Amino acid sequence: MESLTHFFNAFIDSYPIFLKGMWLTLELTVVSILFAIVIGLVFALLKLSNIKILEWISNIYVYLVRGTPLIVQIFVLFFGITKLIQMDAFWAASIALAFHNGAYIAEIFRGSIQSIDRGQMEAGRSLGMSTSLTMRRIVLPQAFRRALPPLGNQFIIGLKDSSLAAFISMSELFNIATTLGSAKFDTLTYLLIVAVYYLVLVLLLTLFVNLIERKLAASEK
Amino acid sequence: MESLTHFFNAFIDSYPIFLKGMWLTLELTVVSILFAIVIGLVFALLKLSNIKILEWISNIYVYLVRGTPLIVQIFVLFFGITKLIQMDAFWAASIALAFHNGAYIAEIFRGSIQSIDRGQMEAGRSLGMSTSLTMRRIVLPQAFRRALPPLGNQFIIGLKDSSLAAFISMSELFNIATTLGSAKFDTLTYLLIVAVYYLVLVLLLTLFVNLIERKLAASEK
Amino acid sequence: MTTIDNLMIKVDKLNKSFGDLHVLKDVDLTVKESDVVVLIGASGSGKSTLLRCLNFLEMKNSGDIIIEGEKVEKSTHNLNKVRERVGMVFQHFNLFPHKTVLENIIEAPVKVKGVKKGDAIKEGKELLNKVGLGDKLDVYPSKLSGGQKQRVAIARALAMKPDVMLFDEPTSALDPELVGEVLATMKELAKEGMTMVVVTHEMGFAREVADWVVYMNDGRIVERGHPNDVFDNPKEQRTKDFLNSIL
Amino acid sequence: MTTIDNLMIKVDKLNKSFGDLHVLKDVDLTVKESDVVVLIGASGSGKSTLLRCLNFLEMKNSGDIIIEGEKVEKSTHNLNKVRERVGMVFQHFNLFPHKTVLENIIEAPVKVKGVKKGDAIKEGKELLNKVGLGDKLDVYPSKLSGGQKQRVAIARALAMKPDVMLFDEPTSALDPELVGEVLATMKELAKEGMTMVVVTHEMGFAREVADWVVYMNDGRIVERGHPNDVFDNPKEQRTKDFLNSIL
Amino acid sequence: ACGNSDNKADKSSKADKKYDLVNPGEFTFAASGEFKPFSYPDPDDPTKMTGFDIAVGKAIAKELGLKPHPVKYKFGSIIAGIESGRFDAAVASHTVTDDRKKHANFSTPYYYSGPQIYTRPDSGIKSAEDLKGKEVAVSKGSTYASMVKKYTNNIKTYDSDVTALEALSKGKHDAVVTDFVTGQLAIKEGFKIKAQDRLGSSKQAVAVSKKKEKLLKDINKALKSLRESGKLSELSKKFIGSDITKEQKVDK
Ligand SMILES: Nc1ncnc2c1ncn2[C@@H]1O[C@H](COP(=O)(O)OP(=O)(O)OP(=O)(O)O)[C@@H](O)[C@H]1O
Ligand SMILES: Nc1ncnc2c1ncn2[C@@H]1O[C@H](COP(=O)(O)OP(=O)(O)OP(=O)(O)O)[C@@H](O)[C@H]1O
Ligand SMILES: [Mg+2]
Ligand SMILES: [Mg+2]
Repeated sequence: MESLTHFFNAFIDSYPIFLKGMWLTLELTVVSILFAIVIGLVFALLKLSNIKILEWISNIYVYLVRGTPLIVQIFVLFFGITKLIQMDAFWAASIALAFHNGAYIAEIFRGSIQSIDRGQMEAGRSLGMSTSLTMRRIVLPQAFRRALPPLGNQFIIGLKDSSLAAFISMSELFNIATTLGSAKFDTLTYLLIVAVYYLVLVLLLTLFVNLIERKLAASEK
Repeated sequence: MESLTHFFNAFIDSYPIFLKGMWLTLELTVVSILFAIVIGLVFALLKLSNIKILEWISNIYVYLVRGTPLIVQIFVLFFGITKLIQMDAFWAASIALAFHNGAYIAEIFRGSIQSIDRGQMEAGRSLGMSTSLTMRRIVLPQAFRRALPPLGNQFIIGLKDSSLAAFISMSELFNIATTLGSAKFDTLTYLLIVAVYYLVLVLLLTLFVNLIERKLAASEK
Repeated sequence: MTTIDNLMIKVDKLNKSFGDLHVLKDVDLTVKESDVVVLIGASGSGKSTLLRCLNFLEMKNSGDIIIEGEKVEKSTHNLNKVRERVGMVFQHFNLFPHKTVLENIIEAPVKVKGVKKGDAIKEGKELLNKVGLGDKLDVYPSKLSGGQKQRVAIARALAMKPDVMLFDEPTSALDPELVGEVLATMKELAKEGMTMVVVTHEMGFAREVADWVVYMNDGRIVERGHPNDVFDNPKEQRTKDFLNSIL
Repeated sequence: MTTIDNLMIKVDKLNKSFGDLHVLKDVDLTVKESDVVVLIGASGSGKSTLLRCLNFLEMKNSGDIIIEGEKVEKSTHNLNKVRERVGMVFQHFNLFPHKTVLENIIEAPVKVKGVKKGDAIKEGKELLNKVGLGDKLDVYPSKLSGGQKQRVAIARALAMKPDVMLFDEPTSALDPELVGEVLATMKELAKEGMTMVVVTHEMGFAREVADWVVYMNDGRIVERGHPNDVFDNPKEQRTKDFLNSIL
Repeated sequence: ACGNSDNKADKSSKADKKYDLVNPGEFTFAASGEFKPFSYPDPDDPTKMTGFDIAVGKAIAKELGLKPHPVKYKFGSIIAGIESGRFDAAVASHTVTDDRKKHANFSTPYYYSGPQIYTRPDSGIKSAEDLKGKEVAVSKGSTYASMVKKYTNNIKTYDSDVTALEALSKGKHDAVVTDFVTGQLAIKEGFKIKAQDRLGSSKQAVAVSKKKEKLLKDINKALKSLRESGKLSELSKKFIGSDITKEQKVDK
């Protein structure tokens, strides 16, 4: 009971600070996912290009990203890339997260493009449309809709993974929790508080994705 | 060229330490995945039990785990729960990883159990077998085989996620990389070295999973 | 039509609904020992649901189901025990794909009845010989044709030594050239005096083997009688229409 | 059989393989303007492959394909341009599910030919009226019956004003009661003088509409002639056998 | 393997030119932000840091006539960051060691402190000798690791000293070696830990890139004037509660 009061007091005292962290978390997530979608699309198309060397490039990229922990990728980008190009932690984290999520999104797009009936491409081509026009106008729009549920899922994973940016000193939610925790010598309380923030964000994101899915489904049928 | 030599020298000098870290990484991964499989199976069965309260428990568990970052879960277990139960970092990390992976594995099992044709359960029951006997002898063995590819995938994710145990002082691969990096004032080199270790482990694991899948497929047809 | 002492199954005012959908309406049915009853009717008329109620894979809403003189209720009976006495063969075979043919057959006797494995194997082999698959013992179901699968499924049900066998469209998932081998096995079984309730569209089989034909429509039993009577002189207009549509 | 100046399609010693599988073997075919050619043959005989080669969805291995007097080669021609002149209708319609009926129709004229959107819509509406679907403009394909879908697909192909139309079993994915409406649309088209190559099993249609019937077997053209000749007096034994098997 | 490019030099002021600063007009210095009370997040705005190190860094900037620009960076990689030109200096409680001198130059010390052994209250560990074979946690990149290595091989590393102390108070590890100022503060904040022997004394100084000698000279000048004006002692009292800026005798 007492510790519950303590929790709520800490929650209320810290909320202005956490809201700032939440803002940064959201910025990181949105920026990195937007880049990741572009990256994912490019590598998915490379993989499906039927040109051996491009397929290889795509495979290697996916293998490197899927074969190493995200935290290693973030650190390598932070300590590596920024050695060559002066880049602040925000961009290092965003780019690391973008490339990481991009590999998973590439697989999502590849799957959803391949799941579109071959007849769609053939129908477009039989009307005199070029392969790339058919891809753009016919296949991709359908593939995109089909990719939406796993994309939403990846979005949630991206949100949670942005917590690792804390370790390259981004003051996002998790970093705020640990720094407040060590400043107040009370890590557990602030960890539980930040868990609440993440749960709410994930819940909102889930609802949002469901909403969009339902909208799209409704518009078509 | 010079930096390549530097990389190889560092690689060779550090390998005895990294091998120790690799051993710990593997221990963490294997222990946590084994527990996760048990946890996942239990919660999958709860979810499919048709008993509202058990379904709810399972849903809440999955939601809590999927709704918060792994690093938060690890820290909470390390600083929180273990206050009551004395538990060293190895077990705190293993249990955190087990519960985390368990939620994903529960969803994998749930999906694979549901994918088994209802007729299998009915056939078992029509022969006088009880629900639980049919589940054990007929449905689960088939579900397990079907779950193998996503389980293998989750195994790889678990391996990579074990890197976060570094932050609660486990001397696994990633911790060794950053510790060596800061001792030698050369973080990047050791990060790249550790990336190689992870890539090799993931590659071996992938081959291993493929092997098992092929074995199982062969034994049945 | 029946004397009380050799009654195998008696169904009395059976009702079954799925939610708002009233699927079985006051169904009465009597099956004597060694009877072969063929159930016919349009799709959705409730034939499968009736069979599944007899095997307690679905629970009735009201009415009585009396098996070998015992009124079976969920509250008073171990339904697993009842199912041991009532074998069922499904349209889609439902063999266990991860077990060999022989393992499919001995699974329930060993695990449910506690038959010794050696004995179960011996009996299993005999049953497989009987359905003409004595050479397929160690093969997995995926290697069998549809007709072979269905014969294994029949042998599997027989391995529990049931007193009645229920067949739900056992041949309708089969290519036409494979129907014959399954019907032959079923005829054999009927000849040996097995009590059988069969849902089928094979009118030739019904004419040749059935003691009774029961026509269902929209959850009710509309007409019943000897095959020749029902097929050649249906009393009800609905029966006539149905028979015209399928013949 | 043809004079050179009104030749629409001429195929000369066409060969096509998929890997080791030799699917088209020295196929010769001639289609004059306003001809309706019906292609028949057993499954796997290469009918679809031949149509797809004519539309360059598959690339021939050897032989010539001459469209309206031009020998078309991948190296010298923009195949997209050629396809504009050769419309194709598929067994499974392949409508674009994320576009309304009208959007399906105007997509290619607007994006490929650069027709103004307003004009494309006007022409699209006329075409839809012609196939009897003037009231379905803003409906998505998922709301249409199979027959309606196929009629939209025909309208979509016509919107590019092709000189030839290829049909690959346009009615074989349809429920029997929907076949008529599609065949009616095709007859209409034939009457208007459209050159058509049709793969179909609808022998009634072939008899009534076809100028020529071509029978393919195992990648070769075995027999060709007027419908009544081929159907009533097939010269080849294989043709006889095939006709017996499907009639 | 590389260094900072000089391409910003032409746009910068005279002061920048002589220092070759990372950001023109700014004194960019690093601190870990995980080392209370020396550097930690400002409770009012955790995106900013506060603490003794930060205050000293700001005071130096003022003396140099530059705008202070504190940067939060992993302690374990700060020296490498200086070497590769990410910041002009580090005011991050770096103990001066020979190893570190190979990678960066150091100013005159701005405070004196020393590592101390911390244990749980019921521990039998008192002195460095007692650490033999025990599990000891330290922060990553600190000098304590090499110090403890003489007694035990079982060393656990954390990113933050405070995290290590908290783990200790919750029953993890046998001991933590950290700066005695940090340890004392943790005890004051209620951590259930006990201070044992000190492990000698150490000097903490500002680390500066080897390429920026002029900057080092002026930082030393700035520190001198801060010391003489009493400003340094004042900051020490404010953040630490006592004056640790003067060399003191330690009971070893
Ligand atoms: N589990 C269920 N839940 C809801 N409705 C069901 C269920 N099983 C059957 N029904 C419905 O009950 C009705 C009767 O179904 P049943 O399968 O008994 O018919 P049937 O005579 O066997 O038809 P068919 O010849 O197609 O097999 C149908 O309307 C069916 O949709
Ligand atoms: N893309 C392909 N790759 C490999 N083989 C193919 C391909 N397309 C068709 N085939 C093979 O070529 C042969 C001819 O196929 P095709 O589809 O042309 O026959 P069809 O006469 O249209 O038969 P159906 O009546 O079944 O449509 C078949 O053996 C088929 O399996
Ligand atoms: Mg049925
Ligand atoms: Mg075909």
